Amino acid sequence: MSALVTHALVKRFGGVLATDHVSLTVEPGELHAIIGPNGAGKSTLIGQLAGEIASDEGSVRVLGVDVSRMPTHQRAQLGLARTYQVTQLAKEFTALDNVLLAVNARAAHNFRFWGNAHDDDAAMQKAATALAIVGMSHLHHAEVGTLAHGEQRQLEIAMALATEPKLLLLDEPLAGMSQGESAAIISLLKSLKGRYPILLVEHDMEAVFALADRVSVLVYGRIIATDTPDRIRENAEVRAAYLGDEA
Amino acid sequence: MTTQLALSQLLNGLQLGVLLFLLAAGLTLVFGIMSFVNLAHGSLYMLGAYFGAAAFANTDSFVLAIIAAVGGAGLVGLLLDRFALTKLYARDHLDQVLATFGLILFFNELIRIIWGPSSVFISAPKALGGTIDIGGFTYPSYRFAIIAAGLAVALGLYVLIQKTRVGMLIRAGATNANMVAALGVNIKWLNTLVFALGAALAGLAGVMAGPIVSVQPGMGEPVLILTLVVIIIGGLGSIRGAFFAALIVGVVDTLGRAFMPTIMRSLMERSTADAAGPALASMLIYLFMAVVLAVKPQGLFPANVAATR
Amino acid sequence: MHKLVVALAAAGLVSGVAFAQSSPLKIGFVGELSGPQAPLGQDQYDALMMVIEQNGGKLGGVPVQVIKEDSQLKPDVANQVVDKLLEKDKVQIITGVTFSNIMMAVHKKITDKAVFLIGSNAGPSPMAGAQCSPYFFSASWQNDNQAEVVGKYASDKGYKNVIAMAPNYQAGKDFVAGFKRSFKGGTVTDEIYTPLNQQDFSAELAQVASKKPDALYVFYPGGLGVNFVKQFQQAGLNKSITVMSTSTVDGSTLPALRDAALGMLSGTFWGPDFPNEANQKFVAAFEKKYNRIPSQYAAQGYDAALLLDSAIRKVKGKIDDKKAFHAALKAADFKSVRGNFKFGTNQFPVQDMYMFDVAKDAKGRVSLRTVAKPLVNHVDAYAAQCVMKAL
Amino acid sequence: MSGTKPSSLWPVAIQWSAPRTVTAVIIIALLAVLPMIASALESSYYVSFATRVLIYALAAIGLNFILGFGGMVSLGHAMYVLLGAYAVAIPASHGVTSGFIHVALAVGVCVPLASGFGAVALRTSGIAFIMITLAFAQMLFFGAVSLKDYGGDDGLTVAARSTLGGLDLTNNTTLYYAVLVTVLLALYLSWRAVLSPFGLVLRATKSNPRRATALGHPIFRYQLTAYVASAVVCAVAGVLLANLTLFASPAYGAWTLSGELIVIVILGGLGTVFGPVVGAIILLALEETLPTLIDATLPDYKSNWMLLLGLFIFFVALLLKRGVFGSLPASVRGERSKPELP
Repeated sequence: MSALVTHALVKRFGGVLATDHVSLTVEPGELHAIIGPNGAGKSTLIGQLAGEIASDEGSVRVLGVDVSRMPTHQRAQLGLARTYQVTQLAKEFTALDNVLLAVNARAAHNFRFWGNAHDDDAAMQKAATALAIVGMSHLHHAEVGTLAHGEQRQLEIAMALATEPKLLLLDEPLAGMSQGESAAIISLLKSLKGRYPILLVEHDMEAVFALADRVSVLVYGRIIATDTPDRIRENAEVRAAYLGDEA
Repeated sequence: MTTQLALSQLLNGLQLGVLLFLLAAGLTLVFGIMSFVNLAHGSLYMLGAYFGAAAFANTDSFVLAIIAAVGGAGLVGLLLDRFALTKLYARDHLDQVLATFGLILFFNELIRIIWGPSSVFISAPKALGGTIDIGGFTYPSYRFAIIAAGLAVALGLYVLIQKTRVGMLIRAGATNANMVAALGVNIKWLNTLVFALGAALAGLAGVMAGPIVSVQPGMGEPVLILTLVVIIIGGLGSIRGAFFAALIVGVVDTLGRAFMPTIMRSLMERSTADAAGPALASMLIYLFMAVVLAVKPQGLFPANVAATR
Repeated sequence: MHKLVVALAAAGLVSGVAFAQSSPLKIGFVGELSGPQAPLGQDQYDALMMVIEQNGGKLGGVPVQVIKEDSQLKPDVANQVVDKLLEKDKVQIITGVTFSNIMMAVHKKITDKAVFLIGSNAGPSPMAGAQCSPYFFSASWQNDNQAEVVGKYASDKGYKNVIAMAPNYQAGKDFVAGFKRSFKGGTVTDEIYTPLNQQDFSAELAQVASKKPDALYVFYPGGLGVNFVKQFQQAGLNKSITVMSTSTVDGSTLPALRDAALGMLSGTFWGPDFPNEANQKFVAAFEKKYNRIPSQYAAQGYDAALLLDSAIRKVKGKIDDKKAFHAALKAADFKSVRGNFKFGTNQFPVQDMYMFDVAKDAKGRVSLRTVAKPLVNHVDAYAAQCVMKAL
Repeated sequence: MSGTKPSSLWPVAIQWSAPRTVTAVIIIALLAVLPMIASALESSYYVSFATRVLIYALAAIGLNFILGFGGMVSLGHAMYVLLGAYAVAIPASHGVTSGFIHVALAVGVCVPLASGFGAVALRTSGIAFIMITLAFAQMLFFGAVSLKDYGGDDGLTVAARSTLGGLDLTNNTTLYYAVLVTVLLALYLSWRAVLSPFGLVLRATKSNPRRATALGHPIFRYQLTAYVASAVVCAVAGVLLANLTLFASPAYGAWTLSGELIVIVILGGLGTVFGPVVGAIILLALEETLPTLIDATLPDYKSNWMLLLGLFIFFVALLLKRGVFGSLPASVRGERSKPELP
């Protein structure tokens, strides 16, 4: 069963087709990357998959469940986790509290008014583990607003992992990073590859071609090609529409 | 129930709506461009009425009263923007609500110190003091003048906003303030202009309302709350929304008050109806707003398509 | 007469000397002193203080200290300031109180403590009836009086078809009920209650105009009255419909209304043109001091002050003797600006009620002019429900 | 993780902080002995004044729960105070004097009403939320004005204080302690709730609702629950207010009172648990002393004290971002082994 299947997904803003009948799949264990020039509609597509943007047409299935009309939080509870292109964190919280928030999202009985949230040893352990995976064990107590940009991006990934996802949507995890920071994230993504189905939206071609099992090219809201990285590299249409511009 | 009565009630609703529009236009623009919630907008309305009354008392000229009200309120708006409120634009709505709540208390007391606690006198210009006969029923000519003046101002605003460069910037600012700043426009200057314009319109509303309502400290609050209802129903930041919502609120409120008691009496016992009718009439606008927001949380005419995403 | 005055003055002098050493007698004043309704409370207070000032800081020959408290038209604040007066300042007398809802919020607390409350404005019906107390005296009127006089006037005039208008709250309904109680021989064809926050009466006025009544009865206090009268006049209805009112055109609103109010009728207990000597003296002194025509609220405050003056004098400042002080108050031995004044069993005034119209006075100012005295020695409608406890 | 717990995982505003804790403890201690001081000074008046302060503080604690921790700016919370007051006055006018019934009625009406209002209001956010809560409060206000049988605009006198088992609330000191205990209970409950898993999500909805949703938290449910809980606290404040003043009136639900509650919360320190108590003390003390102060200097302007109050509120909003209590120094990190907050 595919982790993600979209069928002819459409989103219009006014007269503009931001997402133009997009159909794609993410198979179990696969890292499927989406590339495309600025304004191609990548973030809109991610928003539609996560449920933050209502689709006008088409369907989305996550692990075989039709989530087309499901609100965002229910999709997340099915196991769909995402990161944002512009970091979305609780800035006043500590790093650990952010991850704890993510851990608790999967807890069956989080609607509790009593008990100190920090007294839940199992949850605290999971949160600490997630921070350790992204190499942030030393930053438990740091207020998130004071963290470096790269650390905030890492924290986003830690939060996504802490929800025990069955599908990861990563929206430009390398955006705005220094070279050193990028390298750390790329190696992190490599370690995640195979363990989770991942839909990766990314600008960094080098990273994409190094990581992806398959690559889809999105131009003006439309997927013009889906194939292995090697074949995409050689696809004439892609080169004309996209890589030509970049080169 | 005669058609004439219904027609004159409709005119009354229109007149209220037009006044509300003058207040709502400034408030909604200020909100759209600066994301600023100005509870003290009602105070500018009150100041306009007082400036007008003071000019009227000294010159006996309603034209000069209007000039004094518009100029005075506009100037106070300009000073407020420059010296008091700039720092609040970047803050969250909570701080803005609190600060301008403080300003309401401040202005009410200031007016009381200067003009005393009682109502002050201002009357309609002599030429408009009478009534006009239209097809068998009479209607106060001053109220006609308010409707005409209000619609003229609305048209003027439309031209200003749709046809001029300044208007283009205001529209752009309401959609995306950062973009306007990126265009190299001095956003501070635009803010000041919009704030002063809004204040002047509120002052105009104040002086025009002067001859029909009591000019007294605190006169701004009831009308402020109605105005807030208007801009929420219309869609924040939308001039067009403010216009239609003001007219809808004016007409719904007036017709509700006029006909609700009668309707209630036909449905229930008279004494119950007499108690429930006016109560329901005074709640009608708020109920209407709740229904609108429940169905369309962004209001009827959202200014910014992106905001509905 | 002269002898009596001299004797009283002498008594005052003596008692003044006798009590010179002790601290001044504390009197609490509670009223609306801030916000839109402040003019009413201010008038009550100004008149009270004018009397004290005229008497050289004394009432009844005893030095007094007035502690003024602003109830802000908020019942919880009123409750609080009354607590302060009772518990911190330990006053034995409280006067003033502007609005009925404030009166209802505080009266029980005051009279339960056996402190004398001399109301100089609000007189809500429960206090004249079932909730009457020996410690409460009204120096003004029972609310309904001012409506009943208008109803009687309308009957006298032979009006057949009258419409009533008032804000939709308790006082509004009380006044309309009072009007109907004494309006005989005709019918109130419609009662229009407008929401309390409503500033614009155009919708209702259009309805009234279409029904062509003989007269319109209205109760719109304060700023609402200003709105109503302006809009009524602009609608051109003052030529065709007679307006009879309560608390709508009075000293507090006429300065803002001027000519717009000319010809409107108002029913109450007192007018600035009363020829009696006490009133002439009051009006002259008030105009001299404050440079405006006194309102009825000032007249009430003045009478309350005179009432206190007479009673304190009678007991020679010994307020602690509650029985004696109560009897002295009940006697109401003073020259009221309204002429006749005496208390009924419920300790509300039994008094003549008058109709006035708005006209220009000798100096060309817009003021109230006496036109009729429809009710003589009028007892309010709730007195029978009052079982006055003995002190 | 090892056995030791992290020291300062909580945001600064609710961290354990020695100066704040000390301040809070001193204030509570002073409040506890206040009636004795007052009786020693023979000014029992201060007891009823302090009771009123605490009732305002209680309502503000309720509001703070959603405003300070959930970021919901309600400009209509006075309506629940109004509701609570009438839950005393109306039964009392029919001879029902049991305080248990009064509280049960207040809560029983408040919960469904606040659930309905909250469910509609929470469809909006930001400024629209502010305005729709104001609109609901106006509706209830006019509703109370039209209660003809219960005094309408004039309000309704309560014959006597509620009976509450063995407690004699007619004694001012007993009432004071009953209010104080209620306030302390509300402080304790909101403290626990803020630190709980529920509170973590609630605070996340203030900080970043989008993120909280994307993680899978049904934030509407959290927000609505918090909204209803805060309304209930305000309704209880209303029950107590009616007992203190022996009166219920539509004025208890005036929008300016809702504004004052916001002032109290911000003045004390947004998002601190104890802030509302400090804010209520400061605001009401100011309202009490300003007229006297002006009287001593410019007696002609005594009744114009609201001018200064208005300026004061303006500058609090402009300058005092974290409030009086919230501005007290935060703790030195890592000193405590267990996170707590005053």
